[in-house]
Amino acid sequence: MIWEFELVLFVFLVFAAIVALEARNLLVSVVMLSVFSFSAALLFASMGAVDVGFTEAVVGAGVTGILFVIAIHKTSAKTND
Amino acid sequence: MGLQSDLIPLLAVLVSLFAIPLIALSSRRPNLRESWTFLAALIKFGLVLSLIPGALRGETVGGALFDIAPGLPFELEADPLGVFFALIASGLWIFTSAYSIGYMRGNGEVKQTRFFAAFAMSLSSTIGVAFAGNLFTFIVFYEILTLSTYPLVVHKESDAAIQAARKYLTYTLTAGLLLVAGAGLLYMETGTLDFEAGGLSALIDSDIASGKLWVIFILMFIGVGVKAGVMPLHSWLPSAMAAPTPVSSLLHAVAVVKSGVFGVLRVSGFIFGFGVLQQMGADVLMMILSAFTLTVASFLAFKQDNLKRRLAYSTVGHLSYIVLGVSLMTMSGVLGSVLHIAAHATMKITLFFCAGAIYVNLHKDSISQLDGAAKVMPWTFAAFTIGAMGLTGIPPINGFFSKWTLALGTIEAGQWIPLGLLILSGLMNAGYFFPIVARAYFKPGGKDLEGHGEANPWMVVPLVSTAMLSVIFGLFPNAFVHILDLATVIMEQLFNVGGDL
Amino acid sequence: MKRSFESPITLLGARALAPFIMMFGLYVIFHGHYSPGGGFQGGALLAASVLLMRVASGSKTSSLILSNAVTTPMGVVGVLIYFGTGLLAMFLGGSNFLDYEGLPIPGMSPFYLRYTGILIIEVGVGLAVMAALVLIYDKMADGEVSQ
Amino acid sequence: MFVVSYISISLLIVLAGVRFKESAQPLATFGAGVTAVLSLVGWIVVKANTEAGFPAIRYGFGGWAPPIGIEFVLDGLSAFFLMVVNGVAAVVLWHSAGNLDKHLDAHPPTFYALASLFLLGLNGMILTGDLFNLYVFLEISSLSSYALIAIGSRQAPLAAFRYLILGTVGGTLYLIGVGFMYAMTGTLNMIDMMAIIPLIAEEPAVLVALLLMIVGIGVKAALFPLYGWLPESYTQTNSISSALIAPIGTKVAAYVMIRVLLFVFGASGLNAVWPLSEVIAYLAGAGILFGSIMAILQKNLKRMLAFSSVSQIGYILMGVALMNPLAFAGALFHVLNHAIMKATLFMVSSHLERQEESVDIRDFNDSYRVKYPWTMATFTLAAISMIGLPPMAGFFSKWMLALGTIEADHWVLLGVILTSSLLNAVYFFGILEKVYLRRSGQKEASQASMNEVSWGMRLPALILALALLGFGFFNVPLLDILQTLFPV
Amino acid sequence: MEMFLANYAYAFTLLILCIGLYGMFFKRNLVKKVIGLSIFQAAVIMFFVSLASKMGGTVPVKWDEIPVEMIDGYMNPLPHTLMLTAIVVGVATQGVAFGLLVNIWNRFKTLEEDALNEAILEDSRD
Repeated sequence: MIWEFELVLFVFLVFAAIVALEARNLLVSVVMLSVFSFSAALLFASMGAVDVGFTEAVVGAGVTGILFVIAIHKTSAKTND
Repeated sequence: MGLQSDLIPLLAVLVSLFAIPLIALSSRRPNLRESWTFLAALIKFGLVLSLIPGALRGETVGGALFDIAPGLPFELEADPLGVFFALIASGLWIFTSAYSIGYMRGNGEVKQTRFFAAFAMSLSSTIGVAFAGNLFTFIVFYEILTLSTYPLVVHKESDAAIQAARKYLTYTLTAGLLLVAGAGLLYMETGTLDFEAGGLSALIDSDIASGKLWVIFILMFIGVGVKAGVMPLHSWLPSAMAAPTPVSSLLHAVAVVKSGVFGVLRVSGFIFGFGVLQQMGADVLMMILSAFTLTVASFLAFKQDNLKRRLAYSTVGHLSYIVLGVSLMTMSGVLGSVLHIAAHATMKITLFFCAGAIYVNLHKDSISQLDGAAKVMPWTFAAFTIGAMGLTGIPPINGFFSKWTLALGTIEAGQWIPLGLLILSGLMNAGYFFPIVARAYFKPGGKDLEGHGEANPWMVVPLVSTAMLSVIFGLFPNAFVHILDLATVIMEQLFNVGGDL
Repeated sequence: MKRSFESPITLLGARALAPFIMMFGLYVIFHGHYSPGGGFQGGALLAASVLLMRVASGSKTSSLILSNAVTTPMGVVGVLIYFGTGLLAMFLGGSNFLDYEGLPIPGMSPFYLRYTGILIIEVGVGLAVMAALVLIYDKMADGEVSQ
Repeated sequence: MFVVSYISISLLIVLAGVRFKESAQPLATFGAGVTAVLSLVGWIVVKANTEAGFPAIRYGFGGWAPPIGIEFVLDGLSAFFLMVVNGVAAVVLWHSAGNLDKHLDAHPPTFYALASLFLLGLNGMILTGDLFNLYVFLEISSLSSYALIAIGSRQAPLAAFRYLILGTVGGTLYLIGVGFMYAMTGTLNMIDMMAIIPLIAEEPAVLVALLLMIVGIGVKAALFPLYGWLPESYTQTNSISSALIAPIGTKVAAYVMIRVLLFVFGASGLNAVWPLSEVIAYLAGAGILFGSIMAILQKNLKRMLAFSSVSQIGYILMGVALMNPLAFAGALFHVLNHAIMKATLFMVSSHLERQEESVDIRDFNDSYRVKYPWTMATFTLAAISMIGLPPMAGFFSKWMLALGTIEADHWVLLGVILTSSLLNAVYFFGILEKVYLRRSGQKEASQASMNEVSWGMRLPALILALALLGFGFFNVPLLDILQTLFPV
Repeated sequence: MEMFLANYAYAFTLLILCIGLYGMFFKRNLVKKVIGLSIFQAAVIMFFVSLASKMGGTVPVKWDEIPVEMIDGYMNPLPHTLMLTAIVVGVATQGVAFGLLVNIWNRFKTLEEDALNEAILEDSRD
């Protein structure tokens, strides 16, 4: 529990979330979402929930990311908002 | 009384219910279908007749069958008042069955199977209303009655009929809901909804705030008052004349509207009790409304040219006689009401039968077209004249008798204004009925009457018989079915006195 | 997969990485009952390794690792292992559903029975999770999502 | 003890049944039927137990003691809901056999797998005694219902997607509420939590948790301002899904509402800080009126039924929020009635959709009477019950609810019940008029000939409609028991 | 400072929660909505994890230096296991959402809310 480290992670999380939502290119969004998930996983691990962090890293950053990419390729990567 | 006689009220309700599938199944063979109707009517009447001796002794037959809602049994009990009402309804059903055969075939109506089935259904529920042993059972049958009359009102399927049926449904469904609400309030206050002659003892003993009592009373009075055609709530009745005439005659002169006034009697005499109502001052409200109704309805009847509509307004007026009698809350007044239920039924059904016969035979429904019609349809107009005289209150027809008792009631109660209105309305009755008779008898008929004779015997025989009944009951009130005796027994129960009047 | 992201470098990287991820997944599954991890995480890791190959090399090559047709039965088998163990414990052991001590394996103390029971369950869960994730990917990639 | 295990087995039958690709429909129906029978057995056993004075049946998974392990609880309330849900589901699945060819472009095994999963989730929600586990089952049933809804018209996936977004928010809000409660009480078990709540009921965190949970479940139960997902979903989906989801989906959410509000928090816990039960009651009342009015305005039968669902759910939630045994029994009885009525009505709409390709009310005419005599008779019965006229079952639940409002002195709500009955009459009689009466400009009925659906479809609908009549006449034993279920 | 240390995690969690909600309700693109959903769920998981975390506690894995009886030495493992389930649920939700997305795209060829609404209006006009 190093709270300075957590604070930095939190700020990073917020930043990643906002970018993921505001990016015009959905691929950027997805990458930022993966970043978000990975930071969250780090945060979980640092908070002592090792297995949750572990799962979040595998699932949130890995599998979901891949699924997002596929979905976007199936549809369209551009958006106006 | 044994088990069998306890089941008679239930059987009386079920008979016409059983007839429905038979009617539906034999839709391809009209003769068979109508004989089912006849058979059911006869059996029903027989069952009701068998209850009379007991009722004359003041006994109540039947009882709770099972609980239909928690704490509320499904109760069919034939007490004298119930038997009285059931007697009228089932007795006149026989005549109506015969008449409707003539009318429906003579008029070439469509969907006759639906007509007869719905008719049987509404009779079932009318008898149910009559024999309901508590308010909840009453409501159940009351609502079924509403529903089963709907197809009858809408029978012609013209736009006017649909509008009328909508109006009918709106009025009666709203009324039913208010009745339910009132019953719910009462149930939460007293924990019972049983009918008890002279008023619920639980209600009389309890200390309900008078405001709440008023709310309950108003809800219930509107609930039953709509079907009884009390004035601001009456307007469905003239519209419902869009229905075929057998429907108007039996349901809108006997079954439906009478179940309304029957409900008024039940609510005021068997739920609240006259004592409580007088204490509340509710009798004044009822009196004002009914007195207003009978005067205004008579005025409105003048303006109608359509024969059935005129009869309908006359019905509205006469129903208010009954309500007025109840609101007097004296023995003669209520006795007059009860007798008028029977008297008005036989007379008004005659008049409606006549109107139907004229419509089928001459295709006329306006009074102004009736010039000289009596010459081609002598029997019909003879019956019509008897009915009209009875409603006006001319002896020896039974209408005189009941009106006389009502007038006695007003004197007994010291209510002079209602007495005056009663007399005035009697005169007005004469005023709007006799021109019809005079027109038919004394004006020369037009050319279009040529080639028409008397109506089909299926129609003439019933209408003459009901006219005869009016006369017979006027002369001998205790003939055949002891109408007067029954009414006396009811009075004894309601006012809790023994002996004669 | 109609459009694979084919490039020699990704393919090489994926091929180098996949076995290790898979190995790690197996490790996670089999050590789940006394260290962080377990059936779900392990299954997800296994799925990740398969998906990595799918993305990198296209379905033809990667179906050598795990064929499209196998996924559904595999998921079913996983679920059946899970419920089967639970029911076995319930019916033969006479105790509650999923009560591992009731497992009818002769010659094992209740302590080890619980170990074994959890392990079996974890394997079932791992199989099911891997199959389900790969299945989702396959369905989406084929454009067959018609639910 | 053994009853719960029976029920869990039956869940397994459901799950296993769908895995065999051939004959998915009979298997799914069989599974649901077995579950229905088992829940009936469970109901009887629970009844006997209650009479003998035993507490509810609790079943801990894996032999762990309840505070740590997950447990299933079978008491009177859950037994009742199990019976309703599984019974109706079994009939609906039976009915769906005749409709398969027309309405499922996806292959049947997938559909029935989803349907069974949906039922599994619902059963789990009803049986579980653990707030978190409830969330998991909630999501299982929701996920499968999203997928079920997505099968349908062109707009169906979009409706499902919107439902997914709203539903997930709802579920997640509920989860946050559970998190707060866990932080406050240190347990997730309902029975344990029930014991702790009176001690902490006035803490702001508990209030927050309560609000979150009400909103979360409210979304699923379509409580008035949160009903948004419901009409589109029910309208756009295929007729089998709508007949399956509409009657029981929201009912189970209502069950969760009852369980959480009345059993876990209890009247004192619920109203400790703010009079939340009043708020819910009035929201439900608003929902009743709003749903009825919107239903009158609809042109599409399915959408009309959907809005009518919004209003009927209002009755149930209002009965729950009035907090007295009469209204409670009325609400539970209405759960049963509405499940049956809605199933019947949606079955009828599926018959029409199948034969006429359209459920536009404006297209209804006199010829339907000749073409679909049985279907229309069924419709009439269900409609009369929906309006709440005796002796149909719908009247008695409204009667109990009305008594409940009087007991609680909520005159406005009594008025709402009465008014909405009239509004119901408006939209149902509008249809009946169109079908049974010939009006100018309509097709001649004489030109039409019988075009009824197969008996396999007619019969289930008819049986349900007649069940309404039966429950109407013999409601007292049931209502007596239901009144005793009210937590003191 | 104490106050901040005790509560900043919750504050950030709430912030992220709101960002997620914003994404779900105010973004007009359906994929963005799913991204919002993902963030939203991650925030909830974060909330539970920070509930369980304890100053001075260690990972809930048995460690010989701290005997099991010293409960304060470990964090509460129950929320962690619950969150594993929640993650699974989240993935499943997203899986279904993707399925729906692809389906919507196939039928409407757009994923923008406004365009979809227009298409629906056109449908109902027919």
